[in-house]
Amino acid sequence: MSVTITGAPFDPGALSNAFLAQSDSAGAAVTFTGIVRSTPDRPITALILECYVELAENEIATLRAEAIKRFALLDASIVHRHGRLLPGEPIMQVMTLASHRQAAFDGAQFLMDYLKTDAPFWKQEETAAGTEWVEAKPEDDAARQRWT
Amino acid sequence: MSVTITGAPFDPGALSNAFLAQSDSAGAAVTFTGIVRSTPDRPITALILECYVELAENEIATLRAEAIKRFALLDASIVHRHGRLLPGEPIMQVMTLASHRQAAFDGAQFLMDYLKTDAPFWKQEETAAGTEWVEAKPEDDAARQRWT
Amino acid sequence: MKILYFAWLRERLNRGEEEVTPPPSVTTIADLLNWLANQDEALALALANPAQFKVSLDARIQPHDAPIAGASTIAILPPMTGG
Amino acid sequence: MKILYFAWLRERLNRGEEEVTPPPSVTTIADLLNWLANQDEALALALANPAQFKVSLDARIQPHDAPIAGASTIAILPPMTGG
Repeated sequence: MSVTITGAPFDPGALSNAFLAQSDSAGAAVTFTGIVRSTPDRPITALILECYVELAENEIATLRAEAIKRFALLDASIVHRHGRLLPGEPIMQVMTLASHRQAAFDGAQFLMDYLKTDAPFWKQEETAAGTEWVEAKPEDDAARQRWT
Repeated sequence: MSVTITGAPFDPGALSNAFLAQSDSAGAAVTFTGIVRSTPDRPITALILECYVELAENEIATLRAEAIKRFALLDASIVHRHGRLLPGEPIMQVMTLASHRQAAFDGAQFLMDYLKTDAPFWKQEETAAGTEWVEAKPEDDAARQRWT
Repeated sequence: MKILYFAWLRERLNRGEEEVTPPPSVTTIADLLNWLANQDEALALALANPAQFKVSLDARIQPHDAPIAGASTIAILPPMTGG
Repeated sequence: MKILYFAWLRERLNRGEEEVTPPPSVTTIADLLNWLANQDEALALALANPAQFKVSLDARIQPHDAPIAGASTIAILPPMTGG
């Protein structure tokens, strides 16, 4: 389950526990969970994610290998959903395992920053008025740049 | 369950899920789990944590409030065990919830850096040869300093 | 070769994929984007700013100066918004 | 007032707590650490480097220049190693 692209819901805590179960000599685990957000000033009824699954699998596997090497991670796992998701549902989860906390944090942030700009997913917000493509954010490019 | 100091084992994934369940308008959750580490070059049979419980509750509640304010977190939760723990068992867990990922990551790192130096826990490593107090690390003080 | 279009690009073109046969002078991804933009008005509009698109050859992202020879599926990818 | 000792400090002193009655001239945490270090040899050795200890008054950490008046439980805390 190192890289999973799925149309089905997942259980964040169950995934974390499965990931932690193989944490023999690890001291630190970081989990990032992205959640569908609906706020009072911008209420949405759903978030629809389009995905090029084959490419996502390839790119995220490459990113994962790079993160493991760069931060000396003991393991890393990425799960990303596509399809139609409701507010409050988990969109994706990144998990890292390392001997020490800074590596686990850095690895998770590195993966998140790259996933935002380099993983072939496209979000559409569904509101009462219809659907609208989410625009790519310049600050996501900037966040990715800090690792280069 | 915002701050829990406990002598009993806890289920990391179940705690994450309970924390995520109240994530209405949040977009990002970060969980850090610290795990008892036993490595081939330094095998231990157990980690024994001494704690001044009343002080830990007060100090961690203060830290939590500070993190929430400083990083505009929607919520934060800290669980920390004491007593005798076996390799692979979770020692502690920090969870943060925010609108955006950077705040969730920063809040979790801030809490971890302060917990290392300002929460009244003392670790003892138990090996075949006996028990030994873990020394405080200068790099933990340095990590804390970056937030001041 | 097969071209795949995703997200708003797919919507604007009203198709997710199509078969194309560019002439031999089209050797790189950049050439292909330029050639496609000259195929019809919808493509011309949608691909007006080619630098914003990442492009994959057989499910691997490649730089715009990469040769397309041998690729059977080429995807044109608007700025991504995952994570 | 009650003094609590933790971790290796508790082990070195062979006690986790004790009742003490410092004279009125002992007004701050720093004064108290200095006064305790003069009570017996074990304390003198263990508290030789007072700056390394955090100290709490009634379960709140306070700076070494804080007055101890009114505190009923004072804990002397070796460098912490939690998290």
